[in-house]
Amino acid sequence: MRIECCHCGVRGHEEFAYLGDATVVRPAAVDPGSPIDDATRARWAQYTYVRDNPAGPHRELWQHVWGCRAWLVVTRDTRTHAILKVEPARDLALARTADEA
Amino acid sequence: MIDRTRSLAFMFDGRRYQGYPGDTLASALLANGVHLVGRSFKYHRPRGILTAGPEEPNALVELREGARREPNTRATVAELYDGLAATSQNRWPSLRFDLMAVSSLIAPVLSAGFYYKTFMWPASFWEKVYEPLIRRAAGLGRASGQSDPDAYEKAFLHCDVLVVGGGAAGLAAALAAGRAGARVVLCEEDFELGGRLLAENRTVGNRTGAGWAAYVAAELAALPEVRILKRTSVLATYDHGTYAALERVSDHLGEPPPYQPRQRLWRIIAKHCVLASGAIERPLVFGDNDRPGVMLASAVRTYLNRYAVAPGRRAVVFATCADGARTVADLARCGVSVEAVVDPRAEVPPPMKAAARAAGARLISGGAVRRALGSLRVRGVEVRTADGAIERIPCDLVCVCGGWNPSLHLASHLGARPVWSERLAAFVPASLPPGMAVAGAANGELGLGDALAAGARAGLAAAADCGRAGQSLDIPDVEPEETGVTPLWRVRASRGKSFVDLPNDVTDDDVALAGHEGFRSVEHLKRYTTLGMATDQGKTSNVNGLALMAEFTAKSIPQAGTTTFRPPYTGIAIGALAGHHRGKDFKPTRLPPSHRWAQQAGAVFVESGLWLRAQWFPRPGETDWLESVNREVGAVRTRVGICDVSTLGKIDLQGPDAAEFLDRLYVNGFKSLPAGRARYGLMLRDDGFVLDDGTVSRLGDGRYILTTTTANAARVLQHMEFCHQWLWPHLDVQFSSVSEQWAQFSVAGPRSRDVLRKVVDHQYDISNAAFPTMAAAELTVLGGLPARLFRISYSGELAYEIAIPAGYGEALWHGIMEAGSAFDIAPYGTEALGVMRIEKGHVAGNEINGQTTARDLGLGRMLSARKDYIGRVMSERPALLAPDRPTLVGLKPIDREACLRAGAHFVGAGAEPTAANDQGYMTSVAFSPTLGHWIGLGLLAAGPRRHGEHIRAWDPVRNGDVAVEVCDPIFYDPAGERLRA
Amino acid sequence: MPDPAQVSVSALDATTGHSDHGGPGAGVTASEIPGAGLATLTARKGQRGRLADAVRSAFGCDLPDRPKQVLGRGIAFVWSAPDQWLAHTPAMPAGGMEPYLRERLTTLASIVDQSHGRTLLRIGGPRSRDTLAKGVPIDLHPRAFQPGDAAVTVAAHIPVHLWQIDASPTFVFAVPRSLAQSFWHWLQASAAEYGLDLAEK
Amino acid sequence: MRYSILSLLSQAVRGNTGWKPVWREAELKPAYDVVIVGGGGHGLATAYYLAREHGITNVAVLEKGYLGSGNVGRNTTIVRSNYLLPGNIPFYEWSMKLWEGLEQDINYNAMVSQRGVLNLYHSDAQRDAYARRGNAMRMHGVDAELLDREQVRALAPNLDYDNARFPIQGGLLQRRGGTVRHDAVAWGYARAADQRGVDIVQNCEVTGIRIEAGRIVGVDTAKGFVRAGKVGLACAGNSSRVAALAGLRLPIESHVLQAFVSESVKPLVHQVITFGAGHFYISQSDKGGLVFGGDIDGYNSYAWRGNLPTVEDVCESGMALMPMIGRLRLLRSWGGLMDMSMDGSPIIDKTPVGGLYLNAGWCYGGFKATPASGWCFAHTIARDAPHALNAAFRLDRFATGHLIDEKGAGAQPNLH
Ligand SMILES: Cc1cc2nc3c(=O)[nH]c(=O)nc-3n(C[C@H](O)[C@H](O)[C@H](O)COP(=O)(O)OP(=O)(O)OC[C@H]3O[C@@H](n4cnc5c(N)ncnc54)[C@H](O)[C@@H]3O)c2cc1C
Ligand SMILES: NC(=O)c1ccc[n+]([C@@H]2O[C@H](COP(=O)([O-])OP(=O)(O)OC[C@H]3O[C@@H](n4cnc5c(N)ncnc54)[C@H](O)[C@@H]3O)[C@@H](O)[C@H]2O)c1
Ligand SMILES: Cc1cc2nc3c(=O)[nH]c(=O)nc-3n(C[C@H](O)[C@H](O)[C@H](O)COP(=O)(O)O)c2cc1C
Ligand SMILES: [Zn+2]
Repeated sequence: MRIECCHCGVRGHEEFAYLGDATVVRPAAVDPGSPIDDATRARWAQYTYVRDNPAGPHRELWQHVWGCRAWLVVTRDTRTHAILKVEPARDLALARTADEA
Repeated sequence: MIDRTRSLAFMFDGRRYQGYPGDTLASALLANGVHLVGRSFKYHRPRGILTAGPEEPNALVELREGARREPNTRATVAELYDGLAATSQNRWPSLRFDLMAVSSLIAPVLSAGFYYKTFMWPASFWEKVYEPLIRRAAGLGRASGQSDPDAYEKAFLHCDVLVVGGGAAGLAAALAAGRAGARVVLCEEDFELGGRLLAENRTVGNRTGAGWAAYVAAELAALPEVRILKRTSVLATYDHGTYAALERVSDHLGEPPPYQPRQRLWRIIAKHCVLASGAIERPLVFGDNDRPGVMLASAVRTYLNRYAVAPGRRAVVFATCADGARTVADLARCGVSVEAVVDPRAEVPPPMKAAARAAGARLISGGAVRRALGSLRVRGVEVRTADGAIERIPCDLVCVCGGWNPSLHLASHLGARPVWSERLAAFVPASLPPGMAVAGAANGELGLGDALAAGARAGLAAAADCGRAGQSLDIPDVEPEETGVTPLWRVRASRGKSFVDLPNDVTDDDVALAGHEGFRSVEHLKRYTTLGMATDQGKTSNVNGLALMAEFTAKSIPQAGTTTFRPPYTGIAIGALAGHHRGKDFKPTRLPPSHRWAQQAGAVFVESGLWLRAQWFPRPGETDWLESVNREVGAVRTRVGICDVSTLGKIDLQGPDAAEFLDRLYVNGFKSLPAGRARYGLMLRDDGFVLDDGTVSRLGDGRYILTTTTANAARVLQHMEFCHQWLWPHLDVQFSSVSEQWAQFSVAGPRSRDVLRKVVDHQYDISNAAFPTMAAAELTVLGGLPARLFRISYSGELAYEIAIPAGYGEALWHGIMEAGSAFDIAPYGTEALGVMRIEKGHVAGNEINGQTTARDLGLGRMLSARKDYIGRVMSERPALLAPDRPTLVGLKPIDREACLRAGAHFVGAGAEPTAANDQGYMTSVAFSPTLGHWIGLGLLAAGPRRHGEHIRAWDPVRNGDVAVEVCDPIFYDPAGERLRA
Repeated sequence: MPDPAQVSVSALDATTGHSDHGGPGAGVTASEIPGAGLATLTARKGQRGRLADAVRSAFGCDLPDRPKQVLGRGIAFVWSAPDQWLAHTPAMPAGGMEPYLRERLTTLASIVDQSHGRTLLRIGGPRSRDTLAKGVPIDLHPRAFQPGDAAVTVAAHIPVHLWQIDASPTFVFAVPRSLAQSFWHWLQASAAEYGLDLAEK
Repeated sequence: MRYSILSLLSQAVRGNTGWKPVWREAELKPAYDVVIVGGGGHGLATAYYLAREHGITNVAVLEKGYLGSGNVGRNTTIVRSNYLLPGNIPFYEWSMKLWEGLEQDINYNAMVSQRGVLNLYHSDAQRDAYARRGNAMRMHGVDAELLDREQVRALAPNLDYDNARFPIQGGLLQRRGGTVRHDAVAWGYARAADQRGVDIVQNCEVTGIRIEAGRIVGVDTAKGFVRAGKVGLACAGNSSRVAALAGLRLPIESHVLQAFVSESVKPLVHQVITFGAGHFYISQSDKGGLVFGGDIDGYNSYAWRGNLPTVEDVCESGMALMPMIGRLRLLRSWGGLMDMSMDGSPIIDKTPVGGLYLNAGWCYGGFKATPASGWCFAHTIARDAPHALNAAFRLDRFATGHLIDEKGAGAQPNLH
């Protein structure tokens, strides 16, 4: 595959490291004082282990690890490998966490 | 195209022959009257030469000798060179007389898949008797079994337009795109450009076909942005315009010239691709159609027209398509008598009639060859005439043409299925990979004129799409030709064996049997009969095979469909896919700053990851490694030693939110870490298991220096980047690896301070009071060189880690050795380092193995309750909190002489070593010269509660079974006075 | 204080002389660039704009926001990642890279000395592109890559940061110090057929 | 018809016209006691053992393509039980035992070849890790030997012992490990199940799973609706998609694993050998082809095909291990869909849906598991409870922390 890094241009996918599903939502941090209940544990287990694994468009995290080291969110069709969109993960994360900041 | 001025000597099966430059081994053998070239896979039938190209199923030989021997080499593509030596395969004792041929006698028993039905009794016989027999009988050529002496190379090639194939269509495409100024790469598998133009007796405009090809080649060669790669097969299509191509740089020579590789693998990245790979002719399925002398009509024309070789004297032409006429004409022109033209069509088209008449050949319309006669070479054919009469016609050459199959492999590698064309009675490409166009015979445009026009169109369009508009080529006119075909999938009521797949000896009966037993899908047909699975991948047999299956199962051919097309298009040497990266160059080698010194000091080195590290430094007189390592440990424990620890990952972290970032990253807190101090830290993965450990030092200017283990350096940096960019983007931190920038040496031992005093510039006070344990400072050494000093001890002694810009590393090392000579300083390697960390009960890679939690490692107390951190929630899962989880302990042999081994499993003292009694295992061991016996660390169920207990360390794979005492993992100076001294 | 230039040693064993080769003359020339100052410059959060201004006034050049190398007064900046550059001076400034840059750029960026972390190689000659193509995956053809262009990539399994400094062509490769010897070994093997000239250091 | 040398001879004289289809082309019935989704090794073995061990014969195996079109038809045929963790060893050893008696059991020659599986080590740490594994195997009564460099050389003389970047130090050998002819496993189980009355229906994709009141009622297929008392999913690389039809999300990603075969040559490689310093393993098929593979391609995919860098990586490792293969030609490459689970170990369990059972997460190692997987899945379906042998392969282990992570790679499938 050839992936277009938002910063470096098109590169062979072997320059990138794959992490996987970018759609899983990380549960909110648990306040250290309170004990961890089953519901919390279940939420984290879902986040850590369970995936949609779709056949079709898939939003996934890649890092241009042998290049600029930017993390990217790549939308890719898992049936054809066609790449539909590439976005810098950090920009998306900033938008997502604007409130936290 | 053959240069008769110079002759080349070559050998086949030990006999000497002569050929000429421009010959292939096949054409040269034919010129020398050699038609018997090999033996078949299963029945060991005599086999000759069927084709003149890469699709050759039969003429496979062992090329070259010794370590360079290449089994299964197609004689039809092997270029002749002076001194070439080839040997026939799969026969014993000789090619003409092959005892294994008896297998034909029991052929009926050896029907498709017979081996699934027998060889089952007794079970033990399979490995001992049956399988060895089958393996020896199977297989074709012999590998050399020796290391390949030649070099290979890989290279990248970027272009606008990749043209696959240098025949009429490909040349036209390259010319159109090249003239437009596009960056063009033209790959031609053959050693000459021209494709069928070299093989056919025809004209293009006012030139011969070959002449036109040469003329275009010359113009292409002159275009600056056009690159012509001959002897280069495009092997595979991959995603997003990536293609793999193999250039046979030196295969046409005895051996590669100096500094040249044998072959070069090109990874071609192309915006567009014009697939002009031509078409492959189909043989016909009739009795004993495998006899040497039965040859594709197109191949016969190639040998006549290109190589000036007559593959026989008396020919019979058995044709179902237009090429029959061309073949008859060429044969006659070259003085080969055409005994008969057998055309199954009742209504034979006029050109064929004319050709036969002109050649004075008898035309048998509506007839069919039901059998080829002869064994080591055809002697004649048995023909069934339209009225059913059987006639024998003597001949020594049978030219067969059953129509053409476009070479569409590269169009289908991404999964697209070709579609059936009734007009051509062949599959043609349908949907194409993005950026690919197909032109010429590869697209079913069989006529020369059509091929030229289609090629030019495709080349022009591709260039235009890359922003290089050009003018359309004016196509020289060529005489029109008829390209019709009336398919004949097999000759019914044949005599003898009718082969569909020659190399794997698959007959029409086998296809029928497969259908009969339920293997009706073409994929089942292939797997059950092995049709299409040999070295030629069924280039000449697949379509005949699936057509027969369609017939037997009363399906249409498109319903039957094709099998899956897979790379590579033709076989590629595995060495070429490895290129430069073999032997010592398999992976690059990382060298730490003290490497040169260590080499001169005669160190023994060990690979750790990509690094090469000094394992120990033997001294004259020392006889075994343990002696050296004990001495090195002794030196550190009693005096002082120095060890290169530059391989640790080092990360420079800055920014206002640095402390917050660290707090979330590590399980323990860092907000409270004051400047000038270091702290040990532990990181978890999201799933709660330990990721890595290391130290964090806060320097004067408020920046932090993190160290990681050598093994996890890359993974930790990646993890931090993930956290920073994806989880906590709003934190104002910046970090980058400084692993390469800083050499770092551990100076350890009671005298280490004395040594460093002489190295560190005097204005800096490194006294115990001023610079206590876990102190960190930026300072200068050796009169002004910038350095960093950390009072960190891995060995448990008074110890420091001193860092300096890597270029000064050697200087600092020498400086320390010099300053240390007064104290008899000793360099020590990874072994001694390991011994001392075990004596101190520090965990390392053997314990932090991705399967252990902080609690398992006795580090539970580090888990902060005052903050959140990565992995916290998942580390609290019930199974990970279970009190009986294997947990870190120390172990000593009861018999102090006994030796411990990592990997041994623990069982209770009296208990049997069974799965039920498995209580953990030994993670690390060392001989402790300090204690005078072996010691170990291990993970033992409920370990911490069992100190003092005696258990077994069971190690059957090394015949070990040692009684050990469970103890605290810290064997040496548990109170830690020495390092605070 | 000892002269650091004297104390500092190259990561490469032999980089001078003429390595034997197949072709006649030298198709490729290569040499190490010793003694340069290098530092990683990373903009603090939200400070990219002000950092650019500071760079402009201090060095008279614009920080590139794409993979490029720009020349300023006595310094060059090579883009290496979003909001991150490799600052490159021909010689190590007195007092070292970090003080030199921090003095001019204050706390607008995190600054990390890398002068010893990278081995700089100058690679040129008529066949340099053919040689580099044996490991460098990116397109160095003049239509695709020009003087002033830069890239971070991996060649023959070795991470490299490279930029082109003239059209002859000449490229500069920044290679991690510990891997420099392996990179050099690959370069020699790849250039052998064209002839490799190792200019004096 | 029973297969034997006699049947071969008698057929030979009849011109091989008397052979029966290896399995019937069954018509889909409206209802079955058990419907197995997936006509791969595991699905077919499950059907066979349902009939043989539990007398449940009103069973259909529904296969969306041709029988064995999935991973059973494209794997590198290695069978072994050299596992590390308690959850795995007894299961895979049971599988090995079933392999050892399989051919006589199903009267089909699957060419079970116990030629030995040799895992090489190149460092002390790797040696100790293999010792740990070998000892664990021995504790479970599984054969394992730790060899030093010279013992390895004696077994496999033409590896690179002189010029290696990562010198071979020794290896872990399981002599009972080896290879099995992949396709024959599917065909043999199909034949044996068919003879016990199981309906095998090809080209019958399951497109829906019908659930009423939390209990399975049947499946929609390309050939219409089929009522089913129980449904077992054995869809390997397609597990997530099929489970989704029942509203289930799984701890699984689908990744491509490639494999390769060389042109066939006379006997050259006599064991299964795995390289310890790179991704490469190899054996030689009885036809003579060197069958080899390496790492998965590394990203989610349903494309059934691989990429070039992985091919190069595998061949670089191959040349580093055995430079004698340099001149042999790679003949064909292909890919299959791995159901990569999050801890690298499988799942054989009930699901939250009554009467719906799951068999998945086999990663690149499920071929060797075929007999035991079928055997245990059949038990789990028949008894509505897991057998002790598959008790560890629970679906809820990720939440409870009872992971079976042989590699310690964590929740990242492409690292397993
Ligand atoms: C290249 C490669 C090499 C491997 N090497 C080894 C090895 O050496 N040793 C080893 O132990 N393992 C190996 N494996 C893994 C092993 O092949 C698999 O784990 C195992 O085959 C999976 O079980 P299965 O046979 O049932 O899967 P499959 O054969 O894939 O069976 C699943 C079936 O389900 C069908 N299906 C899917 N969805 C539906 C639907 N909706 N309706 C109907 N049917 C459906 C599929 O068509 C398929 O036929 C390898 C795998 C690959 C790809
Ligand atoms: N009249 C007929 O029935 C008939 C049938 C077939 C072909 N032809 C003739 O064939 C020619 C068609 O021209 P064309 O250019 O389409 O086909 P071609 O056969 O002339 O050229 C195809 C070329 O592609 C090369 N090639 C194939 N696969 C390759 C690969 N993977 N990598 C690199 N090179 C590869 C071949 O070596 C060959 O030189 C015309 O001369 C036409 O007259 C005629
Ligand atoms: C163990 C094994 C051996 C194989 N040997 C050959 C072979 O000798 N020739 C061949 O063409 N293909 C061989 N194949 C590959 C198959 O042709 C086919 O590519 C593979 O089963 C995947 O199917 P597909 O390519 O139709 O998707 C072999 C496959 C396996 C699993
Ligand atoms: Zn990038």
